[in-house]
Amino acid sequence: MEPVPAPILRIQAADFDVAAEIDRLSQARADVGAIVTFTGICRAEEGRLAALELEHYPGMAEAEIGRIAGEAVRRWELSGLTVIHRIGLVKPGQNIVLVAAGSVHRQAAFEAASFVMDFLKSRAPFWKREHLNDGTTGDWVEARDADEDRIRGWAVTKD
Amino acid sequence: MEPVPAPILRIQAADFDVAAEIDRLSQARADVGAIVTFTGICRAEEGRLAALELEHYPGMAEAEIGRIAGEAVRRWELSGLTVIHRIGLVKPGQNIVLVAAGSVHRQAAFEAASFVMDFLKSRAPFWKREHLNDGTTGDWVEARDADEDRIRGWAVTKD
Amino acid sequence: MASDVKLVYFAWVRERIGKAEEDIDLPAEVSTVAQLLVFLRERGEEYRNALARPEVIRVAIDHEHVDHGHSIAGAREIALFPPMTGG
Amino acid sequence: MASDVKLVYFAWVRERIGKAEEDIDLPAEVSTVAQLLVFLRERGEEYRNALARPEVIRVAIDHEHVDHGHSIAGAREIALFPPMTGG
Repeated sequence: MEPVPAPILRIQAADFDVAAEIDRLSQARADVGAIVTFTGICRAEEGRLAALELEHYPGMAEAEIGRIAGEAVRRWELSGLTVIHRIGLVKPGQNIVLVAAGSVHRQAAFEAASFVMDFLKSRAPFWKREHLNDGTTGDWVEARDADEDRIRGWAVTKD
Repeated sequence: MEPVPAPILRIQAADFDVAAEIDRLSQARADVGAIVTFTGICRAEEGRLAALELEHYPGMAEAEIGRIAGEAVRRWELSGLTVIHRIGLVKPGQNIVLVAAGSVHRQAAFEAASFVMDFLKSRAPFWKREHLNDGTTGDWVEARDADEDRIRGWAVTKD
Repeated sequence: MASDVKLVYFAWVRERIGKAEEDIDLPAEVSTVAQLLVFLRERGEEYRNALARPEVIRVAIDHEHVDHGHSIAGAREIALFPPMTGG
Repeated sequence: MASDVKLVYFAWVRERIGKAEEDIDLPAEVSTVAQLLVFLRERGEEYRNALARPEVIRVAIDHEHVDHGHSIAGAREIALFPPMTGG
């Protein structure tokens, strides 16, 4: 295998370009056979929602995403890994997060992207608050138990 | 849930535009929260390869992809599903196949995309032959036992 | 009672047999996929060469996968091909 | 021996306490995360309100997740926040 390029990890207010990120991964090495992307999108929540506000813990968010990406690169043979998480206000239909994993074989790309998303959800210090269409600020989004359960699933696989 | 749009299934010689296919899925419904894409890319095979030639069984290829997509839509709550498989000559670095699955939640999108890829690999009637850089026509690509094993994995889950 | 069926071949099965398709009259005693493969191997060296290892030959009847024990009764189109390598 | 540490708060923990961060002198007997949460709840109603259910409060020391039994010795920055909802 050719050397693994360092993961690309970004936290930014601006939107991202999925096609450009896929191109970057596919051009990075000549042996990339599979690229899996996960794009997380702000849902309209039946028309209630004006926007999601994404708060993060500066410094720790970067460190934690780095740890998650590092673990993924150790576990799977990846040709590249990109993680982009937006902060600030995101409107329904707009992108929130991108995980893109490239590999020689498809299974590594699928598993690594799924792993990174599971840990981003439950370990990376980001919080979502709803801004409603009636002009009020709504509730903080509640964490789902199912997300925490998925983290435990990966830990078991690891042992 | 809003109604599920019919899967988009295409077999074509032309390349596809991943970003356009993601946009189509994300715009199809207001409750799409997750889109997973798999892009299969022609590998350079250490510089030996000039192109892959993709042969298919017209009629059955469409029917089989339709059956696979139909099974995915029955198993998971998807907001949309797109499968595009290229035929003819594909050069190293170029796209071969795209599977894109949209859903309210990420796990359904990941699992459906992985399921469709596994069945495309082992059940859809396509065959790859190598064209080499020295101008000769190389071997037909051999099927991997690991691919057949993955099909059985899904069948067990189903029962 | 003989039956007329269209056979189609793909990838290296097609190359070794030397044709992409043919119409063939099958004798009545050829009633399963496995029996069809035996019958075809008796048609000549190119068939023996293509179908030497019947266990690797995949078969579809009228665009649906079938196993080698499957009946071919009523088939209009029977396809023979190697394991698929798409995706 | 009292120690000086920076506390940072996020999301509804920040809102309920009414500030994003503060420097605080911790008495020597406050040596674990759990003890820190008890200590903070005694500082006033806004803290009691924010930390009423300590089991849902997540804690990081110097940018790394820790559980409630973890020592806070040597910590420079301790963060308190609700379960994360990114991604």
